[in-house]
Amino acid sequence: MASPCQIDRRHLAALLALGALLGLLAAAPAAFADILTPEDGGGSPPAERTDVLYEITLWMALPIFLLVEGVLIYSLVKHRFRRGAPEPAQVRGNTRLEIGWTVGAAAILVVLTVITLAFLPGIRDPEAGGAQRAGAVAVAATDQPDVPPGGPSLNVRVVGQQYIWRYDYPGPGRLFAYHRMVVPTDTTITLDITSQDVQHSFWIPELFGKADAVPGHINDMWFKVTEEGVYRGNCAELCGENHAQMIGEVEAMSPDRYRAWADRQRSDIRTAARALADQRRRMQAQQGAGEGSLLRQ
Amino acid sequence: MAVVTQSADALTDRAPTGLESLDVRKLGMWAFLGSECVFFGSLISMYFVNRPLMFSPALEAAHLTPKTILNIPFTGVLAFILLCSSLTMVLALNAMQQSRRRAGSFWLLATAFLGMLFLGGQAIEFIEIAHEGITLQNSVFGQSFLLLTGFHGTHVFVGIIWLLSCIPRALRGGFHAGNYIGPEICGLYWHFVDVVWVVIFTIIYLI
Amino acid sequence: MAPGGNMAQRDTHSNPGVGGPLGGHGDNVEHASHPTARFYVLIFFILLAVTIAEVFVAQEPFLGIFEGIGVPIAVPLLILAAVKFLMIAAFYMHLKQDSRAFSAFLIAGLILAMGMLFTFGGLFTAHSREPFDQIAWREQLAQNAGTTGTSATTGGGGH
Amino acid sequence: MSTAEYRAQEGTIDPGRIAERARPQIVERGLRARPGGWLGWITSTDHKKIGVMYLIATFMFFVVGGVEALMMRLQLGAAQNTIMDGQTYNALVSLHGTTMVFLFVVPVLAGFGNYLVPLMIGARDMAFPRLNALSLWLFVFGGIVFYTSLFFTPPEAGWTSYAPLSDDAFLPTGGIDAWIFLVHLTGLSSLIGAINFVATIHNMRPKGMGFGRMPLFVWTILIYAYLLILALPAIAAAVTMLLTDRHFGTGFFDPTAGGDPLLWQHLFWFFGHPEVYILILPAMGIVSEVLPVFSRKPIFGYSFIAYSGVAIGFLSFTVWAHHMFATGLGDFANGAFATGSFLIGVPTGVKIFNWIGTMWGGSLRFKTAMLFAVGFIAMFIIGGISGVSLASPPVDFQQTDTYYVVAHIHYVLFGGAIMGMFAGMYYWWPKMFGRFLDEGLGKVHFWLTMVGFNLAFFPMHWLGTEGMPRRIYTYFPDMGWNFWNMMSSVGAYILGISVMVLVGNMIYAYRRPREEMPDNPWDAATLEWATTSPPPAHNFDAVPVVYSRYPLWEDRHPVEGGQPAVIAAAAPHTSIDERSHPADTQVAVGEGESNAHLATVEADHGEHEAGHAFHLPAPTIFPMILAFGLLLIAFALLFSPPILKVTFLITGVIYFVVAIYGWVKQISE
Repeated sequence: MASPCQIDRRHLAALLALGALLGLLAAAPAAFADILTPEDGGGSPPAERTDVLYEITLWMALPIFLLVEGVLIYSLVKHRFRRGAPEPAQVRGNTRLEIGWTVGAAAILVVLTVITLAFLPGIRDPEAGGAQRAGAVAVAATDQPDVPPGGPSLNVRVVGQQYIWRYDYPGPGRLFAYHRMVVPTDTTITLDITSQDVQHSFWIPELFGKADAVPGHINDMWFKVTEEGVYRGNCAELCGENHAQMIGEVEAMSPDRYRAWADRQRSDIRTAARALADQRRRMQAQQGAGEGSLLRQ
Repeated sequence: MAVVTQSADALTDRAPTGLESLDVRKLGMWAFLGSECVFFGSLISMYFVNRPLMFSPALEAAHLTPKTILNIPFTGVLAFILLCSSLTMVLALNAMQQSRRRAGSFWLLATAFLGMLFLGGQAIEFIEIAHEGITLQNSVFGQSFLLLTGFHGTHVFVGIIWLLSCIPRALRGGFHAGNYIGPEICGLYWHFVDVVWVVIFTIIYLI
Repeated sequence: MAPGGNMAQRDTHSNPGVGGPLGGHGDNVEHASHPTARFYVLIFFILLAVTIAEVFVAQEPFLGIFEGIGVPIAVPLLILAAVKFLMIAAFYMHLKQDSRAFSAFLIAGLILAMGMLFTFGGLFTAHSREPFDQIAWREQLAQNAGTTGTSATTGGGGH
Repeated sequence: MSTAEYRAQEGTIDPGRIAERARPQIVERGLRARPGGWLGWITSTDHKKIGVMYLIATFMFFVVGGVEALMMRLQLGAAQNTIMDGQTYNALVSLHGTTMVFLFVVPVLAGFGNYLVPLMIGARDMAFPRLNALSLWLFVFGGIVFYTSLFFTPPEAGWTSYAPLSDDAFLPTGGIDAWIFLVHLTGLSSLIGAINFVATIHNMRPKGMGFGRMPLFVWTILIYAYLLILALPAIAAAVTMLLTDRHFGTGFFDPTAGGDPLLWQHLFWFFGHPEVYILILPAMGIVSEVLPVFSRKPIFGYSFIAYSGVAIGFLSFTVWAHHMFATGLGDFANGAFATGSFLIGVPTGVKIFNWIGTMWGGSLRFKTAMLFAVGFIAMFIIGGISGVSLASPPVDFQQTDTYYVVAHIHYVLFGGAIMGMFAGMYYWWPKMFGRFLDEGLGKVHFWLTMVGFNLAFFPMHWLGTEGMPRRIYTYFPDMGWNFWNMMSSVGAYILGISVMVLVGNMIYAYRRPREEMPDNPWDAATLEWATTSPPPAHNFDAVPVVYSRYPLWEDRHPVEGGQPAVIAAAAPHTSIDERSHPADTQVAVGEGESNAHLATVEADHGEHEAGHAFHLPAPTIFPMILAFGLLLIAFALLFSPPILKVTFLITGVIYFVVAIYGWVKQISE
């Protein structure tokens, strides 16, 4: 067993190492918050505002973190056992001090709560333009007369299933897409999110936070992209063995390109549906009604 | 910091609690009943959140709402039976506290009998709603109602077994003014089961 | 949480558990505190009256009256149920003369159960739930039972 | 390290207190002969043996759960790794989470509580020794029924088993059923154990020990027990509904049958959130015991620490839906639950400040137990602060279900609960086994734990903020997650090595020749150190009377306000001065000195004690048989071949009935 003197020095070194580690840890989150500082997020308000809120939280928490860990480490070093030192004063508490830090902690958290509650509606509820979501009119449906006040909006129904996302667009004619949601830029996109089997969670980190897709329920989320681009996100709720492969994408393109895409997609769907109907008729003719019922929807 | 204050310690060092302030078995039973409150609370909450689905216009039209399916006067009689059993239970305890062996045993037996009557009534009720086409599998009302009342029935069943197991000892005079903790704890459980029925009767049947 | 130190004084039912069941014998105060059989029967008749009142209040003439004055029928029924509940707990379960620690357990459980009931009630009306057609579902079930005989919960039906 | 070395090292400590504490002669009047050997263990109703069995069983589950974690980290170390497929990975996720929560942290704290609570409050045993044995066996068999699923298909829905994924339509295999029975059996075990703790702590404290003198660990175990009692029934109801959904055709969580998956989540988290405080509070209690001893100073602000625990207990029931912000609760509910969640940070912060206050101005001795206690505080601060960001709904929308949450839960559960548990292990090991764990190895263990833990889990914060969702078994190499996943895996294996060091330390301690262990090797203050190490079957010959919060430090802490009333009542002829040891006493004090108050109480309780000796409960096998019967009944529901089903069911019911009958008969004798 080493002599007490050496133990002391070892302790000191260890404590300093611990301090350095903690300092490093504290400095790191600011540098690494990629999703929460979405510099390439296309300016989607929910993500941007979440980022602001996160940074407020972080900058309030960081000094507290450093202070508390600092005091902890300081007291470990300063008040470590020294040979021949008298027994420490038997302090049992200090009411004023304790009430002080209770109130202090409460005050900080109250401030944080107020800030959070102030931010919450702006992140959760769509901006003007998405407000009348129920009657929202797709910009793509150019034949529709009234665009709601406050700017264009589009309502997309997002349906999760093992292990892919489907996006149903409103408007005349069937328009839907799998895996990649195409949206026009500068448009408030409101999402009605649900699932048809197990629970999923729809999440494009650079555009908006998670919205769980719960079967039997309709959840909502919104976003608005200003820059063209493709944004990717994983399903975030364990949904079965291929959960890791359930990826969703949002592609933002200018309204003109979007309209072109929508028209092409609609006509593709029509063509495919006709081909399917033909095939069904042929099979029914060949095999008779009994087995044909297998194809009944 | 050096100020040593003792007033901070609002939890003063109180007088001794001693070893025998409370009966641990009774304390344990009450702790269990506190837990049971939350258990039945969960089941009743489940019934409550499913309730809107039991009153859709289509169901109203088909006379398949709880209001039309459940037989309130009949359940009223069941509630009365359970209430009587609570009375016989306290009377049993009362008799044992006065060392009246035979009276105590009689009231215990009466409680168990009333409990069985209640269970019989519940069985009849389940069969009746099954005749109306409500089962565990085929309706939101059926599953919610049967799970909740079924668990209550299970509790009654356990209570009956417990009461019956007390009777031999009661007949031997094992419970008397100096020791009646057994039936007392059993009674707490029994009254709790009755109290749960009070709540279920109101929330499911009457409202 | 901890109901404090005066439980020792409040517990008149001293049934000393630890040392053996017979320790409290000969304690005169204890016997005096037991309610009489007559008292229990009296409580019973009050409870009975409340039960009868409940059944009547839930039936037509009263139902109409309460709805007429704008009071949901649940209000008087819940009040009556609470009265029954409290009477049984206080007198039949002896909470009135027993240690407050015992009441604390029941009250803690009750608060949580009621809290759960009301919060769930609020939360589940806030969630937007897709409409569910009970009748159609039952017909579907009956059909399944007729053709395949499998159980009900094959999920995954979309729209 | 020998006792002599230890004493030499602690040169400044008053040798009078290091010396063997006075203890009256151990007498075993009228005790029945007890079975020895393994039969003695499995039939035991002794809280200490049960506690040790709890600790052994939970430690085994800890190692198993750790191996599962290492397998997962192996897969995640590199992008698009092909060591395992999604199904295996999901099984590992579920096994690891369930094992650590239900089979390790909750029962290990029950194990500590079982061993220590009666000793700390000067009781002979728990209030219901047989029920205590029952809760041990229910827990063990709950673990067994869960791990039988390895032989068919393990559960694949995570430890939360969210419906409808856990419904029979999506996971028709028996794994989820095994999980359900695990929750039923361990839940029953915890409920019975908790009732036992409540009855013991409320009722079996010695004279003088009001709530204000109870050791803080006992306080936290009391709150732990209350929380278990009030939270468990919610999940019991939920898993019962899941069971009927899976087997009896109901549809409580099936939206196509009018059910609601969110009901599962609400019921689960109504239990689940108090559960996390169930996991952490007793660890906080351990830290509150360890810190004063190694700081040579009483805890700073006893009542703040005790009451903040109570406050955490209350608040924990008001915040469950913060796990469900992303399900779309609406702004009002989100705001309300966020407020509650922020609020719970206050009592937690208060505890941390008070611990630092305890160390401030002390004379800190960095024994391994102390190092782990300090590590607990340092790590728990990080977990607490990341928790604050998760309490904010918008931030939570981004961070929930990502590796940020994984980091958070591990900072509070590993950096918190498990560090606290390690502190307790090094602290109480000499009391439990009469041997020290080696300090040198202990320090290696601590530093490896710290480095491995932070390397494994801190990068997860960044992975989470970079968008890596949890519970994925593979990821694309172009996501920017490669490096930190690699580091995290390396950290996990360092952590694995640190646990191996711990196991080595235990084996080393076990194999070393046994030496005489002083009653109170750390010069600690609470009652468990007033008896021998390890304690005799009946703990204390005489029930001690307690005059202060720190009964064994009374020479340093004169009772406030002069002469306490208790002394006057129970021991009129003793005073504080008489009870303290003269400073120059070096050798063990003989029987004659016998700690005056102990002797006094012996006389005081003479008439109680004389009749039935120490009234220790007889050993019994029935709790184990009863639990075994329930295990067989669970098997009956788990296995599908009808012949197995019927056999298991009938045998199970027979075992159950026989056990109850035998048990009741044994009591009434």
